[in-house]
Amino acid sequence: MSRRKTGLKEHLEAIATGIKYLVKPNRITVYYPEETIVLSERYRGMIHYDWNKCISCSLCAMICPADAMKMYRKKGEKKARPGINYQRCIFCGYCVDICPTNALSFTRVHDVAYEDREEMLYPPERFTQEWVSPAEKEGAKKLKVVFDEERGLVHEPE
Amino acid sequence: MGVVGMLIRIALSPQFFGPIVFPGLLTVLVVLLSIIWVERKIAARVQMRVGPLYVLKPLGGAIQMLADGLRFFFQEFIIPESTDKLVFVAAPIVAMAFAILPFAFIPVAPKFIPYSVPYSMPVFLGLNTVIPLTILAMAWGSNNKFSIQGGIREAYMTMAYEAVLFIAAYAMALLYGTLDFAEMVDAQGIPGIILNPFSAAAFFVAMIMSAGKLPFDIVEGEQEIVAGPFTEYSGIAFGLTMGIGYVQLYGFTLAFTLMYLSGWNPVPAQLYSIYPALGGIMLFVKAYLLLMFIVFLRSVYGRYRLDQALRIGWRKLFPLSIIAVFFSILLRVIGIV
Amino acid sequence: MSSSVVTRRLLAKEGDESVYEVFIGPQHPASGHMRFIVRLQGDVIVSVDPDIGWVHRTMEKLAETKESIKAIPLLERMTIIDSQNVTIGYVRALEKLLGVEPPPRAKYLRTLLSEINRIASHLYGMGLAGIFVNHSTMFMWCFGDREVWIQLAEDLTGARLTHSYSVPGGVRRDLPQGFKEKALKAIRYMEKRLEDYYRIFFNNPQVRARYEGVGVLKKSDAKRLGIVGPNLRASGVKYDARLLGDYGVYDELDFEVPTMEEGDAMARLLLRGEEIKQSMNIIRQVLDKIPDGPIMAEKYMRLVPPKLREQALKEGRIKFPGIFANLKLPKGEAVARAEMGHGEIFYHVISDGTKKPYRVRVVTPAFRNVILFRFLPPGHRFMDFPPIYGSLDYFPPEADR
Amino acid sequence: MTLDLVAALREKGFEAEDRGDVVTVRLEPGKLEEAARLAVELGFDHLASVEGVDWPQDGVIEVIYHAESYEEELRGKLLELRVKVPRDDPRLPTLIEVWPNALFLERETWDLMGVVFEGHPELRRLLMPPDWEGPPPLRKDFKVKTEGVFVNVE
Repeated sequence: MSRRKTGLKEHLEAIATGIKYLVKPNRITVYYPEETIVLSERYRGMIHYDWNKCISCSLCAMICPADAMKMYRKKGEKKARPGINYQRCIFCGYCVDICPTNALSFTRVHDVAYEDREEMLYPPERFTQEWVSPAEKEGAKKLKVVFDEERGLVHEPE
Repeated sequence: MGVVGMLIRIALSPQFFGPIVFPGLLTVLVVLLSIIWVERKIAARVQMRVGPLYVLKPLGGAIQMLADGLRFFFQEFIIPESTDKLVFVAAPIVAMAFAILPFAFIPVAPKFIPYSVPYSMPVFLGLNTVIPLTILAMAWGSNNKFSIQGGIREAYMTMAYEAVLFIAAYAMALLYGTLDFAEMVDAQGIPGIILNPFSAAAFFVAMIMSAGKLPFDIVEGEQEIVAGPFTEYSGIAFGLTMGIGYVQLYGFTLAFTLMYLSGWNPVPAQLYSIYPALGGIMLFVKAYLLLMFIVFLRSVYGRYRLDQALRIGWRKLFPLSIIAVFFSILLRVIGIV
Repeated sequence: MSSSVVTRRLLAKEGDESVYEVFIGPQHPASGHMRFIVRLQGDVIVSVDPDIGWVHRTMEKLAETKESIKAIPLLERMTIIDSQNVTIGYVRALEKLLGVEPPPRAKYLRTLLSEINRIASHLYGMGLAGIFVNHSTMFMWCFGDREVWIQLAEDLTGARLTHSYSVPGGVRRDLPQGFKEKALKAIRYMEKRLEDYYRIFFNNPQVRARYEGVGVLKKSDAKRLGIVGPNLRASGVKYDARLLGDYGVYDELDFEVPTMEEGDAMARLLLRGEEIKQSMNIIRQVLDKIPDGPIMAEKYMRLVPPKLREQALKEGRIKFPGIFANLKLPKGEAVARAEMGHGEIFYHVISDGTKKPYRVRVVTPAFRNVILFRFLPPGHRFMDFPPIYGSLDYFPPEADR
Repeated sequence: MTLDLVAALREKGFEAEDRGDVVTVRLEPGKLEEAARLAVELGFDHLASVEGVDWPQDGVIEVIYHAESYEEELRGKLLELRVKVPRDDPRLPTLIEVWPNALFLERETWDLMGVVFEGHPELRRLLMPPDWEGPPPLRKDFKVKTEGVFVNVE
């Protein structure tokens, strides 16, 4: 591959390219708290636990690579149930994929914030809670991602 | 009445209005606050982003720099133990003073000149040459490796642009037969940039070098030497050091407009009749557009290497400015001007 | 021959009192999480001592303490921007130990994600190369356009960066609906954008001035120092672990391994641009040729309850068999090499017949390339150091493991 | 080709074994340098890895060198040199004169496995902090705390 010499022409080309985008910007910013992206169908977000489907096989806790999932055994009870620690969870989704009864499932919620570390611990009872994206709860405009030949990604209202 | 009238007369006199209101201190402040915002907005537009937004959202975050400035004000100004304290504190203040002082010699409109001296052009350039010295003082006073590296770079850069700046400007002086900005404007039937493009090109690049804007922000060299001479500064002093380059650049764009872009012409007669300084509106608009173009270059270029900048200064711009001198002489001999 | 190389350039020199030491990092705007002790004489670099290990996490030890499959998300974190390519080697090593082969469709899908990751990784590297000379537009553009490829990967795997996509025996997700159209649009967009990249960056005289002729690595030196990836190919050595035919379907595809002869920083940058073009070419072919069929080896799918198997087929999401939590590795060893965006990664897995690997050895491309920080900068000006660093596409967490 | 490799190594008195993608040579520490020089002659001009494996039950640390080549015909092969050194005093000659890129690989092996490479000019901490004390982290007697799967709650 031969390299051409550069000079004034290339200077002008570079400036022209800059001006081109100055006139016709190709922005990809999403104004997050006011707008939020609806994530793809497969998104691996916060995990939802279905109490009734669980058979206490403890496979999820055994495969968890981050030691986030633990089986909580109550005194006197025979069955142990999974609880999760979101301080450790890396959202690899192994637990969901190995669950033989589909008791664990992904939600598409990812934008959760905590004020307290204790809150990030989800024992089995809390683990069953339904997830709602805080931004959506606040009434954020939902956008979907569309691939575009001219602009790469375009965010269109859903 | 007498006292108030006298105060108004003083306030509206060119000697006061020029340095303090326009184009001096107050305008400098406004330009400083707005141009950094403009720079960030332009860069953001080119770079697929939005830029500052949430401070006064209806205007696209236009007062972002005011917020930043306030933050600098109330941030602690740390003076490190190992610094030369007097130099460390004084240098940015002196630098800012010398960046604003040249505005006293910039004519604003016909017959509206703060300090009328027949040598306003060399005085303007001369005052600007003090700033590199203050930056050297900052670097030396900081007593920090990065600062000293930056200081030495500043010293080298001064070598690269200063001669070019003066020779290119003198080429125009030669062309117009005067060293006074105001007379230069009057002499420009055809704008200077068309009469002597060589001089304009050399002056333009040299003034970007002088203000340390991209592609010549070698002194700050963030990727190698953190912030160069300004590494140790914090709080309001850091705000000052950040502003110096922009103030200098604003001064230079005014000078460039006066020398090459036929200054305040055409003068809007109606505004001029209300108050003469308003006749300088065209001067300001031209200078500001030029300023916007220079800050736009930030989104096109990276940074040159120190020796490359020196090479550009001595091997390209210096001969160009010499050519400009001979070209001016040629034009005079032929009798075009 | 070799001894001269060692003594001439590789060893850190302390220098005398005329030598001036500058520390770049670890809290420096341009260094990332590592430190360089740069010794200068005037403005000329005498030696550079790369002081790595600031983000060392003993990956090799941690991998020994986990069941083999759990190490995949762990090892992924070495190079989070390139997570398919960084784990594929490990997965291949496990597959060799376990004696499973992924079905053809899984191989194609792996190749697809590998190339998507490679483009994203190269864009990351090019963007950093831009910011190292303060070319902020290149930085922002690359990171903005990288989003396109991350979005594609997210559609495929469900995660933006930490895909954990390949597991022994296959992959975890099938192609989603409408993926091909999206990918083709992304490719056409990127092709157009690359032209603008050339205009504003690669052919920009300012960028050329900073990168051309800087940090020249000769072919013979590159070979002897065991350099990998685009840094090697920019010096004219045509070597790419994809050519080994050990993983993916590269032997069934028609693609070129671009090389350049100059070996300077500019060549390393331009080569990444060329590789992006080749990767897009590979993605096109993969999407055209991808066969139908299972995405997980029959050996494991058999163990999944029939109801879940049906569900997995319908949704395109594999359910793991229960033994994945306790996968026993047969006694033995395996080596595997794979080509990441940064270069070749090497895995050596030793198993003593238990569930956990006895020893996992991983040599990452960034760790192999770190020697260039010793070798290239001496004799250059201090201001040449950032472009050299930028051109190497060095990724500290990867070298530190 | 592979046959040649094994034959070439056997000719010089090294016990070589072809195991698919690697050719293994088991050695005594004294013959390491000779074998390495031979490897370079055969085209394996750089290292892919230097690795220590701790075998506490045998009281040895096995140091494994994987040499690699960029030549087209040697691409698919790795040459593996295996040396066993006593665990309590692991010493080996440095190979940086033979394979220059052993510089950082050996330094890392010293850092994490405690194998001393005699003649190596800078056996300084590389990945571990400079003030690190205690057993080298990759040895088996450096234990990592692991957690169980079950938690008992009230």
